[in-house]
Amino acid sequence: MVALGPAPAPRRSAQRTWLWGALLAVPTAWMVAFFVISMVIVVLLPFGRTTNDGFPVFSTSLDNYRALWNDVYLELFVRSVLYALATVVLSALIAYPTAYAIALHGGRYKNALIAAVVVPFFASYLIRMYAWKALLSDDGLVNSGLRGSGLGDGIAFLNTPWAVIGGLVYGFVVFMILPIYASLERLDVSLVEAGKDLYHGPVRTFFSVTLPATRYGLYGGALLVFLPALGDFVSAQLLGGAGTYMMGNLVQQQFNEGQNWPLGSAMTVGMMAALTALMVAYLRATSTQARET
Amino acid sequence: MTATTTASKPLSRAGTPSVSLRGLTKVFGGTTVVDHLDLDVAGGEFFSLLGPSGCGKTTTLRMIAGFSDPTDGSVLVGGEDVTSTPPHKRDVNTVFQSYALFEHLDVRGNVGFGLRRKGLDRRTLDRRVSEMLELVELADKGREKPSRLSGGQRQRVALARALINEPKVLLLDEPLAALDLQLRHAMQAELKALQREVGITFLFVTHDQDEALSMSDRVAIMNNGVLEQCGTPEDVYERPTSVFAAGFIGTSNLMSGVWSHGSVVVAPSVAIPAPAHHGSAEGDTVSVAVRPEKIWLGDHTDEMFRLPGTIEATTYHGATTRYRVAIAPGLALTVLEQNLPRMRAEDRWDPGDRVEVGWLPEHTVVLT
Amino acid sequence: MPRRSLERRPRTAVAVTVLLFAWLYLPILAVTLFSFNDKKSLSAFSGFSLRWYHDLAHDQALLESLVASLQIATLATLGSLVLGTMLALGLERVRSRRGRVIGAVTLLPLVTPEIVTGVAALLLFTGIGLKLSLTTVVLAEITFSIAYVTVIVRGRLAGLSTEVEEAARDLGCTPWQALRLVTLPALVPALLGAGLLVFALVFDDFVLAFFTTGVDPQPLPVRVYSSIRFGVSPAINAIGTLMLLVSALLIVAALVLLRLFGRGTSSLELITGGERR
Amino acid sequence: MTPAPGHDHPRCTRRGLLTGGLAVGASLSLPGCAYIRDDAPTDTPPPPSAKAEIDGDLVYFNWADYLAPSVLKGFQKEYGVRVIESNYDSMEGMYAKLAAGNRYDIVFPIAKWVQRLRKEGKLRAIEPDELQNADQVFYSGSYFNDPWYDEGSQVSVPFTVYKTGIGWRTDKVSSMTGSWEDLWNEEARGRVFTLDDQDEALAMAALLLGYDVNTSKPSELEEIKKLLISQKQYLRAYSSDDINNMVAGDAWVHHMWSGDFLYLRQGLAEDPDAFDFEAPREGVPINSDAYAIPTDAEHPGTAMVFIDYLLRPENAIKNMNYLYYPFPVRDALPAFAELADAVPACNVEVSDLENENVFRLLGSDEVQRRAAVWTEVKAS
Repeated sequence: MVALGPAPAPRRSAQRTWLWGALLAVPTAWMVAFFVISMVIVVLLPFGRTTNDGFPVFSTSLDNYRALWNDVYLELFVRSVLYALATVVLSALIAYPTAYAIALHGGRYKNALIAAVVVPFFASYLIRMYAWKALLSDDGLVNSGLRGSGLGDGIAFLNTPWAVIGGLVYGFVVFMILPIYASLERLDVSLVEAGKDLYHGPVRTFFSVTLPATRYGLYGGALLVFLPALGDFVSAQLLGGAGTYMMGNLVQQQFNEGQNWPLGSAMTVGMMAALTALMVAYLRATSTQARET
Repeated sequence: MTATTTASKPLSRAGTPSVSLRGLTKVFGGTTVVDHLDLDVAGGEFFSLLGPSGCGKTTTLRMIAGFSDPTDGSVLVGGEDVTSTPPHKRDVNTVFQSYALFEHLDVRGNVGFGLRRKGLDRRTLDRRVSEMLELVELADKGREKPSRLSGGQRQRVALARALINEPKVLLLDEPLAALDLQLRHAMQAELKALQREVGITFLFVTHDQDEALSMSDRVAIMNNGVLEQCGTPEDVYERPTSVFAAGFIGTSNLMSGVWSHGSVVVAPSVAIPAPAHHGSAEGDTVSVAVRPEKIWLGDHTDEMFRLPGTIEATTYHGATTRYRVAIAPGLALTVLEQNLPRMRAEDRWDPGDRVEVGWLPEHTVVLT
Repeated sequence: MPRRSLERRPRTAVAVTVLLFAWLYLPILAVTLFSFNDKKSLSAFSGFSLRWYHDLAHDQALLESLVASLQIATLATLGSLVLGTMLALGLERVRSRRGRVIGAVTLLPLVTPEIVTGVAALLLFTGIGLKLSLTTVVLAEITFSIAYVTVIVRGRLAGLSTEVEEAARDLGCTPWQALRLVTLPALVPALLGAGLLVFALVFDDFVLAFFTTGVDPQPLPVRVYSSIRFGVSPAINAIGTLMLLVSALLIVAALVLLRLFGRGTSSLELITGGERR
Repeated sequence: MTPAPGHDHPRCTRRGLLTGGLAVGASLSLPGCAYIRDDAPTDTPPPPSAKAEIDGDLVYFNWADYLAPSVLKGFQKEYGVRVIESNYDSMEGMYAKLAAGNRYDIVFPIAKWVQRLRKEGKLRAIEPDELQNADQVFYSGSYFNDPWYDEGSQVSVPFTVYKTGIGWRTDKVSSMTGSWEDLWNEEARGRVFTLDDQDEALAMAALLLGYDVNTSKPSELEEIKKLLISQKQYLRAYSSDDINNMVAGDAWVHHMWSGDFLYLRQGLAEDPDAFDFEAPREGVPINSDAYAIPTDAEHPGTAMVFIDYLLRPENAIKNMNYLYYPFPVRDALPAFAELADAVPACNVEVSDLENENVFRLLGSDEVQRRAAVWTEVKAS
C-alpha cells in the first residue's frame, strides 16, 4: 500500500557473497528485537492482570479482551472511525485543490510552494496546536477579530468535535497533499487539453479526465491520513470537549492515569485489529476498482 | 554443433590462448542462456562476440569477468582456471556498456582506481595515469568530474580505467552502443588503433555486425546460447555455415530446396547448381544463400549461372540501387547494384522489365 | 523540457491554497510574534521584548530538555542511518522470498499508528527491565526511523546501476571495498537527505518520546506537552520559535539536497513513501 | 545515551513470553522479566533517614512549574549543585516512572500516594532532627506530626495544602448556589469544565450524592457514573488546565483547585473581581502534597538539604507568592492569609485538614472499579 520507492529487479544478478546476507541480518535482528517482539508482548499482556502494587504481570485471564466488548467502547470506536473518515474527506477537499493549483499552475515556483506546504509539518505539531488553542479560544485573537468587525458574538470553536477533526486535518493534511501532488505532477497535460475538446468545459473535464487519472494519489493519501488520525490522542486531548474522546485517548489513559496496562494493551490490540480489518477492506475495494478500470 | 569444430581450430598466432572457455553453461531459472560453449581467444587478438540481444553473449562476458557463476563448465584466463575466482582477483578488466564511471571521483581518480587498489606508490601512479590519459587524449580533463564529459569522453575514461591495469584480456560490453552514429564510427577506428598499440587481447561484445566485421581479427556468431560460427570476418561473411549466420550478417537471398544431381531445386523451374557439400545426400532439404551484391543483372560471363526474371520493385539508395527480381512464382531475389559513375537514372531497370540474373557458382553457399 | 501550465487559473483551487497557507502559517506567526511580547498574553501584543528568550536562557530544565532532544535526534539519526542503509542494501541485493518478507516487516512501522508503536516499546522496555531513559527513547526512535532511511536509500539504490559496483570489483575491490569506496559515496546525497529528515522528525516527535522517556531530562516535545496541559510559561513561545526555525531549516536543507542530487528519489516520494503503480 | 549493542534481553524475553503466555496458572519466576513475578511484599519498614548533607546533584521529580524558579535557583547557588528536573502530569505517571526503576532524589506525592509508596517500601525515612527548620511544620500540636497518610510522620514532610471547589466568572454567571450543583448551572451550559482527574471528578459527584469521596461500592459508583454522564450536556470539556480555560474565556464555571484560582485572580486577571470561588456546602476534598525521598534515591543527603531549604519561611513565602498555594510553614502562614484575603474561600487553614474528605489509599480492585467508571464517563 504504502509500498515505498521503486524496486525493479536488477538487470543482472551480482555474484553472491556473505556480505549482503550480513547486511540484511543486523537490521533484521534489530527489527525483530525491538518491533516484532514488542508487538507480541502487546498481544500477550492483555491475558495478564495488574498486581496489588500496580505491576502488570502475565496471566491467562480473558477479562481484558472481554472488557473491550462494551457499548461505551463500541460507540467510542465508531466515533473515532467517523472522526478519522471526516478527517480524510476534509483533507482531500483541502489537499486536492491545493495540489492542483501548485502542480498545474505553480509555474517555476512549484517546488518552493510545495516545500512551503511541507515545512510547517515538521515544526512542532504541539506548539502549533497550542497556538491554535490560544487563537481560537472564546476570548482569543480570532474571536476578538470577529467581535471587533461586528461579525456576531464570537464562536465557541474549541472543545467541539469539529475542533478535534480540525486538529487532525491540521496535523495530517500534508500526507494527502503530497501523494496527490505527485500524481498530478505525472499527469499528462495534453490529456486534459484533449479532454477539454472532448467534453467541453473544465468541470466535466476534471471529473472525467483529471480526477480518474490521479485517483491513486488520492487513495494513497486517504490511507496515510486515516491511519495516524485514528490513533491520535493529542488533538482530542488539547482541542476536544467532554464527548470527543477517541481510541488513542482511551489507550493513553490506561497507561497513564488508569494504571491498567493489560487493559490498555487489549485496547491497543483492538485498535490494531480494527485498523487491519479496515485496511483489508480498503485494499480489496481499491484493487477491485483498479482491475475494473 | 558445427561451431565447436571451427571454433577450436589451431590459431596461427598460437601460444597459450588468452581466454579459453570449456563447456561453459549458464542456466537461469530453467532457461539455458549459454549452452556448452567452447572457445579460445589468442593472445593479442581482437575478438568479437556477435549476436542478437538475448543470445547469451553478455552473459558469457560476465562469466569471464566473474560477475556471474557458470552453471557448468570452466573459464581459463592465460591458461589458468579462474572459474571460482572472484572478479577482483581475475586478470581481466571490463568496459561496461553504461561505462559505470564513479561519479564521485574525477577523471584521474577513476583512471587510477585499479592501480590504487594494487597499492602503487603515489608517484608511479600519477605518472601512469598521466600516460594513460595522454594515450586516450584526455590529458586536459584529469580534474573534471565524469558528469561534465561528453559521451565519447566518458567512453575513453572507461577504457583508460580498464587498460591502465594491463589486464590479460579486456572485456568490452557493447561500449559503443550509447554513442551516435558518427561518433561511433570514429571511436571504432580509435579503438582498433588503441588495441594495436597496447597489444592487449580484446574480447568485444556487440550486436552490430558492421562493427564486428570492421574491427575484429576474428568474429564468433552466437545465437540462443550456442556458437553458430567462428572465423575471420571474411570467413563468416563470405562463407556462412548456417542459415542463422547467413541471415544475421549482411543480407542474403536465402532459399530452401532439395538436393538433386549437383543442384538445389528451389522451385519447380529453378535448379541452382551448387558445389558439393559434405554430408548431404540426394533428396535432402538444404538451404542456399546468395549475397545480393554478387548477383549481376547484365554483363554476364560464361561461367555464371543465369536465370530469367522480372523486376518487381526498384529502390534507389544513393550509392546503390536495390531490385526485387521475381524468378519463379512466389520466389524473388534481392539484387544490389552499385550506382557507378557511368550510370544514369534512365539506365536503371523499372518494375515490369524482363531481365536475366546471373552469379558465379562459387558464390552459391549451401547451408544446412 | 519544462512542462506547460494550463492557461486558465482555477480560482477555487487558488483560493483554497491561499486559505491553507494562512491556516498553516497563522499560528506560526502568532507564536513567533508573541515570543517577543512583553506580557504573558497570546491575544494582545503590548510591546516588543526579549524577556521570554531571557527566561528561556535561564530556564535550566527547558534548556536541558532542548539538549536532550538534540542528543536523541542526533543518535537516532546516526543509528537509523546505519541500520536503514544496511537494510536497504541487503534488501536490494538479496532477492529472495525471505528478503521480501523482511522488507514488508521493516515497513510496518510506517503504517502503524504511533501510539501503538509507543505502547509496544514501553511494554518491551519495561518487560526486559531496561530502565526508561534517553536510551530507551533513542532505541524506540531508531526502530521507528529505520523505515524512512530504508525507503529513501532504496530509491537512490534503484537508480544506481549495479554496473558501478561491478566495475569496482572488476578493478580489484572486494565486495566490501566496492561498497565502501563506490556505493556508499554514491549514496551520500540520499543519506544526507534521509538524515536531515529523520533528525527533524525525531526532534519533533512527541508520542514515542512520551511513552519511552524516563528520569533524564525529558525530551522537549514531552515537556511542551506537560506545559500545555497545565498552563503555559510564555518561554514556550520562545522555544517554539526556535524549534520552528531549526526544523524548517533542516527540512529545507533536506529538500534542496534531495532535489540537487537525489535523482532516484524525489523529495515527495521520500515523505509519502512514493506511489505504487 | 548510546544505544547499547548486543542487548542481553531477547532470549530471556522470548522464553518469558512463551511461558508467560502459555503456562496455565503457573507463575514461573524468571529473574529480569518484569511481567513474570510475584506480588511485591508490603509493609516493610522504611530504610533509615539520610543525613542532611550534600552528596551530589539533585534529581528532582515534580509537576511542571510547581516551585518558584527563584527558589530553585537560590538552592543551586547556595549549595553549588545542579537540579536535574523531570516532570509528571499525573500521580499515576509519577508512580509508573518510580515503579519502572527510575531513580529520583525527591518526589512530591499527594497524601494518599505517600501512603501507598510508604506501604510498598518505596520511601526512605526522613528524620526531623536532621532538619534545622523541622519546627516550622512539626511543632507541638501540629496536624502533621501524625497525619493519616503517614503514621508518625516517618517518610514525609508537608509541602502544600489545598482544597477543590468551583471558580466562576461573576460577569457571566449570576445564579451560583454554593452547591456542587453549580457545575450543572443552566446559565453556563456548555461552558462548564470538570477537572480531568479521576479522584476529583468522582469525589465531586459522591459529595453531591452524599457518599464517601473514596467510595468503591458498585451501586454507589453506578449512581456516580450516571450523575457524571448527566453532567456532560452542561460540560464543555474535562480539563486540568483550569487557569488557562478561565483566562481564555472558554470556561464560565470551572471545577478547580483553590491555589489555581488564587493564582488566576491575583496573578493573571486584568479584572480580579470578575472571578470568584466557592467551597460547596456538601463538603470539599481537602488535600495535601508532601516531600518524600524514594528508597533508591542516589543523593538522599542533597534531598534532605533541599527539604530543609524549602522549609525556611522566606522560601515558603517566595513559593506561595509564585504558586498561590499555602505552605503549612508556621512563620509563613500569615503571609498566605493576606494573599487570600479577598477570597476567604480559598484559604486553607490547617484545621481544615481535620476533615474526612481526603483521598485515601484503596485496594487494587477498588482502584480498578473506580478507574473503569471514570474511563466510561470520559468515553461516553
